[in-house]
Amino acid sequence: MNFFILSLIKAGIIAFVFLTALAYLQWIERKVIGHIQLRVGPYRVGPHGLLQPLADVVKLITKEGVLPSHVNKFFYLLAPFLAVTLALISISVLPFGPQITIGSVTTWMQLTDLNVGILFVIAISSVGVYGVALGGWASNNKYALLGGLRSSAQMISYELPLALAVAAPLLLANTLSFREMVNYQSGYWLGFIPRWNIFPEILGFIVFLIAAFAETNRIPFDLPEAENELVAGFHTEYSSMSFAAFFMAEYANMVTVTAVATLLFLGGWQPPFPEPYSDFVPIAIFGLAGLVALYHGLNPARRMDKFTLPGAALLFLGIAALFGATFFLPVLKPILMALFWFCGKILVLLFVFIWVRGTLPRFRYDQLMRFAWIVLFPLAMFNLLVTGLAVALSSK
Amino acid sequence: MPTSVPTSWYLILSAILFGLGVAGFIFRRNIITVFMSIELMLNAVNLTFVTFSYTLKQVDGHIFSFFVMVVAAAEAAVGLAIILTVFKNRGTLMIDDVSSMKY
Amino acid sequence: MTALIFFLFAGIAVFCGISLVAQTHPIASALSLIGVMGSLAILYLQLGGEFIAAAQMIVYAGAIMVLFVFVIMLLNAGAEGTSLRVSAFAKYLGMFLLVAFLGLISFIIQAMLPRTEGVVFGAFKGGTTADVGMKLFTVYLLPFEVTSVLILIAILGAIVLARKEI
Amino acid sequence: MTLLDVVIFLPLAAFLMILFFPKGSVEGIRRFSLIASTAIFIFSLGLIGPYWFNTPGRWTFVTDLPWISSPAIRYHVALDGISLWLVILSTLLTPICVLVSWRHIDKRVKEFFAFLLLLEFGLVGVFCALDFFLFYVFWEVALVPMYFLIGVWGHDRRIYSAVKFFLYTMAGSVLMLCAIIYLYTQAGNTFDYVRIVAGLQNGSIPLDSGPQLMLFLAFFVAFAIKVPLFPLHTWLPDAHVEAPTAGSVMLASVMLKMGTYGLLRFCVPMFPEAARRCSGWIITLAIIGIIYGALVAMVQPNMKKLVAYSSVSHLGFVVLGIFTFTQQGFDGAVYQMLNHGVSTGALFILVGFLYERNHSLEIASYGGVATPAPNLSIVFMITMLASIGLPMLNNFIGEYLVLQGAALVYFKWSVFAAIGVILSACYMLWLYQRVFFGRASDEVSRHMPDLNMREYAIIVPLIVLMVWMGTFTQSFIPPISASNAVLLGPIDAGRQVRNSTPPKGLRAQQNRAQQNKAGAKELSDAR
Amino acid sequence: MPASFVPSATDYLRFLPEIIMIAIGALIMLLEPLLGGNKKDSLSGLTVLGFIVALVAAIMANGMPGTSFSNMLIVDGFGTFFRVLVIGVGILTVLSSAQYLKREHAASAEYYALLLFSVTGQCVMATANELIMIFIGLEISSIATYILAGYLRDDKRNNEAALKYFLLGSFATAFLLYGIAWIYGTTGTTNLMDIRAYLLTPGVQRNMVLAGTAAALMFVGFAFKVSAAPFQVWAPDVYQGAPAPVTLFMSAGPKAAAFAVFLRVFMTAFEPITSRWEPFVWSSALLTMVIGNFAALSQTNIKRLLAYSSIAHAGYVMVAIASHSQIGVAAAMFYLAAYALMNVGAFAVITHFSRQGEKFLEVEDLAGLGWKQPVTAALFTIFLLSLIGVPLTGGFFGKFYIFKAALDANLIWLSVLGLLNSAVAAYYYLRIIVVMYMHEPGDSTVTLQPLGAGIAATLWATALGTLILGIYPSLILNFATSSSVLAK
Repeated sequence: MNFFILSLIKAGIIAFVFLTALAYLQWIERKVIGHIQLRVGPYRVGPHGLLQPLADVVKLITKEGVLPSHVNKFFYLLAPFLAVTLALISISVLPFGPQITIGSVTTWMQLTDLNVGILFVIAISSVGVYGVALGGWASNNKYALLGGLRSSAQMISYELPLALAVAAPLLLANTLSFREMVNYQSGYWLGFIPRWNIFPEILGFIVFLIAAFAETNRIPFDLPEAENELVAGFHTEYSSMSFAAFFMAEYANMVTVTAVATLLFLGGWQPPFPEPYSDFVPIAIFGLAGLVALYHGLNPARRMDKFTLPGAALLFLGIAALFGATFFLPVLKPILMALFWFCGKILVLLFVFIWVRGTLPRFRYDQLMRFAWIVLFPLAMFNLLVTGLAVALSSK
Repeated sequence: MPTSVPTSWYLILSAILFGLGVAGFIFRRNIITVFMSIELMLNAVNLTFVTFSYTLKQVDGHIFSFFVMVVAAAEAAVGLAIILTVFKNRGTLMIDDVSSMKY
Repeated sequence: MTALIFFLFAGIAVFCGISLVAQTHPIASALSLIGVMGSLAILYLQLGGEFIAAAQMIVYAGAIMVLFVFVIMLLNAGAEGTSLRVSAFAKYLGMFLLVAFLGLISFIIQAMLPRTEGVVFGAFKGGTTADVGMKLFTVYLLPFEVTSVLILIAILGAIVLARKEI
Repeated sequence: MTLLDVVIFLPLAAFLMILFFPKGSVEGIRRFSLIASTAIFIFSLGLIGPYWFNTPGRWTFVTDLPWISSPAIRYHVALDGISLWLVILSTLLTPICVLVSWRHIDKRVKEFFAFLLLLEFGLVGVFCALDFFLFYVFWEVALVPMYFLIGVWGHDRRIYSAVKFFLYTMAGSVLMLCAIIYLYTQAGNTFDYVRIVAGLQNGSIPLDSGPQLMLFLAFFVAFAIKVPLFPLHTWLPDAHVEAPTAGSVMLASVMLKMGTYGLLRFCVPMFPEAARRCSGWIITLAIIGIIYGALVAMVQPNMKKLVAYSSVSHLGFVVLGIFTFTQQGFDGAVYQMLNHGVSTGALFILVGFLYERNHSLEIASYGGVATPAPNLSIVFMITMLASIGLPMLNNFIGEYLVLQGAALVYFKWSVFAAIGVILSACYMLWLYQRVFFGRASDEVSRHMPDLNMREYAIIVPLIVLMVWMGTFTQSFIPPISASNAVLLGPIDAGRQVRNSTPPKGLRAQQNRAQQNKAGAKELSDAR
Repeated sequence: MPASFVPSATDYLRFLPEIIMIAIGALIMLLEPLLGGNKKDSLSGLTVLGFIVALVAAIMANGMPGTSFSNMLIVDGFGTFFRVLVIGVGILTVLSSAQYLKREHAASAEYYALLLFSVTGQCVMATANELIMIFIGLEISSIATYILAGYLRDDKRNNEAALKYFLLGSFATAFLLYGIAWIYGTTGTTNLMDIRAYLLTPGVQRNMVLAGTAAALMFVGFAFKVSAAPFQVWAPDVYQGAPAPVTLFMSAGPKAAAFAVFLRVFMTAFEPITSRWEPFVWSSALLTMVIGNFAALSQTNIKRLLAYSSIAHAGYVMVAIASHSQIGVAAAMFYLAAYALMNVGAFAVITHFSRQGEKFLEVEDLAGLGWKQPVTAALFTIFLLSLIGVPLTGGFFGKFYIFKAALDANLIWLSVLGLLNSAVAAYYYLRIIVVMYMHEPGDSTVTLQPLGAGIAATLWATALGTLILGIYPSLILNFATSSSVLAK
């Protein structure tokens, strides 16, 4: 099939899934935070608030976009656009699974592969700061400006440990391509420990994760938008779609970062167990989830549960059945298994993000900078040195 | 429209950018913009290196432009620090105002 | 296709370059410069400079220019006045000289370079990270190491010039 | 190491020793300087030895040592008949200047005498250096102390004058340096005067007429500034007026001779063709200088300035003599150099005496000095008459020889030049009348003691010398003419090569030249 | 291309001076927090020690000439000459800085470290055999000097100096790089010897225009760095504005190093196309001398005056380059050595003289120095006479050799005009002497502190050097001549 058409199809699928996922990520976050704080979170719109993201989107679109009179219009409008565009671009080089064949078409589960994919992601993420900085500056508002400045300083500072942490697995795998990186992580030590980079690079992984928090302006590093000091920071003046764009950028960045972490440290779509066992895991999980839902649906605690939980159970069991069907339809297997493990790992990491947000307080600004330069940077450096040394010694 | 362009066009592009950088250096009054014009010139140089690397099928040009980038980064750090001190002492970024020494 | 990409991004680069020089506000100039850098990165890719394209984005657009933007914001530098610091005559003379210079360079380039075949994407594959790294750590080992002194100086300079008290 | 080296380096040694004297011991410094300079003078008298009764070979007291290997610079010094007297003139005037400055200089005494000795080092060196480079070095070395002498110890406008003096000389000397370097390359990497002159004469150093003219002009301008020749003379009156007495004396008596010596030693013999081509112009300038200097001297209200302009006039004679290219002209020029050194030096000293007494250089503030100071007026008169060129006194001989040489070539030149002699009588006598005759004002008579012992010691030797040089010319002339004949050689040779018809008046000269040649041959045979 | 390149011990030995200076620089920065307030004086001692060890290493390295690090460096007599020269300038700078820094309350490890690094860059330049090394060495030296120029950052003039130096320096770098890019494109290499070999290949005539253009662009870059006209505009402001000891340093060290690369590039790589670059150098040399000398005539600030004089001296060296001969190279080397000595000496006096906030720097402020501090004044006079070019000083022989080289190359008018220029120059130097000796002392000299030990050492060393070069120049000249044969 034509390369362009194929790419268009892939891009369409990815964009659709990804944007929907972003919307629901917010729902998940609100839910999880709600439960951490012993609330229920969104509950009204749709069953368990499942339609809440949709409602939010409608609200944001229909709201009046306020253009403050004192802003620098061009840059004010450019900033959110820049932020969201740059955040979404990185997705294009991330692989979601191995090479697959559907009918006569053989393709990778990836929009495009670059030899320097990892560099590309770093490059894009390093440019990502402009959206925030520019937005803060163009608002012509001192809180926004301070937010923008803080964020640019913070992002530059944390980019270093981030990049250094990334460099260590690159040394091990000797590649800059995500695919080869994942391939490198296939197989098992002693037959059951997956050859993921997280094991030799646990320090690098931790540094990466912490820096990732800062790069995405998440708590405990969300200084740029610290509500109580900066009145929401760089996007104080933004409303309506432009506000949504900033929000989307933030969540997209989160997804990207977790995806990169997965690909670099957690073996990408490689299952954590050897082949035959791993195949049963999704069936078990979805089946169990379906059964639990069914149980609760049959013994409803609330009135609505009578309809929603069996529906959910049906869905889960259906998915379990789909995975079961892979035993008979080998075509589906690589797609589904890869997607399962990949998304699963991402979800776990995203949960960590949310979890941290629910539990940790915010740093002070000087502590934040100090942490980057005095703790994280040397750690990443040390990690890189040790890795390099090990690689050099073992290659001889 | 031709399907491909000769390398000399890339070189002309770089010459144009270099010239624009020179023009910016000469005409602009804001110190930071002047500095950015220099960066534009360096970028033009890099394009020349990469283009020649392509023509010569060598990687050396890339390495040279890599060094140019590193040096540009160092220069930016120092240059911006200098600009900060100037601003701190004089409260202006206009290059004409920074001339306490006269003939 | 190659030509299309070239003309597109060369056009963007030149437009942004002119914008850099013509804009009165430093932020606008900075963004124009980023635009130039971005389009040059694409052209590098086209010329087989994978690594250098990425480095261009990371180092130039991602680090150096952020620093610029940061400083512009920090100083809250306003737009320049409309009057340039040179007289109108000098301005036009300068423009003329610039055009003349460019024309000359273009002529020299066109006339002197041997006729080259068009740029084909992928015709030169020697610019991968591996190639760059291999050369960098063998032949160009010394400059690479010496560059670290440069970085040290830059850090030192920033400290000397910008810290609170000596 | 010859006696000449001793004479050259003793001043330097004395200079260095003075630097180690404590600042306070003024008397000690003065005494030391006097003793040292007198000793040097006595040593230098020893240089006459070989010339006492005969005219020895071309160069005496030759020292030729390598100094710098590349480019080949050598320490090459030697003496001939011309240098001999100029060296002795320098060494003679230094102790006299020390004595002159004995009381006159009361500030920064140490530095003053140090510079005086350094100046002597440079001057002596200039007159015996036979390596172009060495010559240039000495030339510049002499410049610096003089600059300080004028600038630090001079009168009101001393700084202006000092800088003007330095810059004029510097401008000329860089041209000379340029020419020297060019010559070095052309001559096959040598700075040696003897070799270069020989090479130029026998044609082994190729030099077309174009470069030759340029080289000649480069040297000529440098020397002409120093002489100073008419349009380049403007630094001289300033420098003389502002300099302290000792400075004026050294400047007038010796430093100006550096220029004429250079013309004689370098310009003319090395570039005879070019010299001949330019001689008409130069002689015109010289004659203008003679008359102009005299006329300007006549209207000066300031004694020193008057003497200074008279120097311009007198040195015009020297240049005139040189560019006649005749034996008589050359001899007269050299003799006139010595004469001028003695008599003008004495004049400056006497003006200095007057200044020490009345603290004024304006002629108008004097009058009737003869009454309170008869002895002073007598020595002044003798000196003045010498300067005018009265027979039996020294200047007469020099001027006569020069005029004779000029007349041999072109009679009208000597007529014009003779006007200068007449004019000099006018301004000198008028000066004398205004200063010494008439009724002495109270102020003058109160401040005008007669000569004391120190002043006698200064002036009497000079007076004696004037008379001696005016009467016993033969004590001085033979070595001079012998050397001059050698210098004249290439010019005559060049003349014979020239096949064009000589200009009007040159015919007589041509005949004369034959005789000259014969004379020179006789002289060389005599050796 | 060697697949794996492991540097040998020789490689490191040839690079040892730089390594030593870098190590000492890092050590100094590490030591500063450990040392108490009083012991910080020892940092300057350590710096001097580092320089001396590096000097020894440089001389030792000369014993095993050759290239190192895959042809990146070349250790030869030429390189060693300039290495020794810039390290020497470094030592003298440290010696004359201590008192000044104490007075300005600005003594710190960074100053010495930057000095060491800057000299490292200059050493790299001196021995670079590859355009990339030249570029990096140049940048190390320049950037460190930019910082030093603005070292007293609360002083307005310091800021301004740093800013102007920086902006114009970077501008020049861009030109240099553009030239390098073109020469790379034309010849396919950045190695000086390979470039030369390429340009000598028959049948590359077509590319000569390109190479000439590249040479012209690189010339612009170098001309900026050595402050040659018409690219000298930055020098007066920068020299005047920078702290006095830094001015001392940058008027000698970076300039000498820039000339070293200038010479090496134009006399080896671009030698085959001499006819194309010679007119630039020729006219620039003339213009530089004229502008420098005539602009200096009207200066009242002594730093600015010496800045213009330093421009003029760059012009003299350019004359040597314009004569494009081996003698010319030797002459330029000798001149730079003499120039470094006399200029460092002169600026050391100014360092001694300047007061808090760069006060007392008008020429008139020197009034009466000759009698208040006769030794200082006498030494200053020696430097000034040397700058004029009076015989028996280094400056004279420098000029002499340069104009001799020019005359050998048949540049007669250039020499004549150059020498006349040096006569003009005499005027403004003399003015300083006049003021020192012939004017009555004013406030500035009356309140002058006694000469510090460091500056005194600098002054004596440079004066002695100037005189030695003037009386017995063969000492340096023979070495310069023998090492002016650049590897080709």
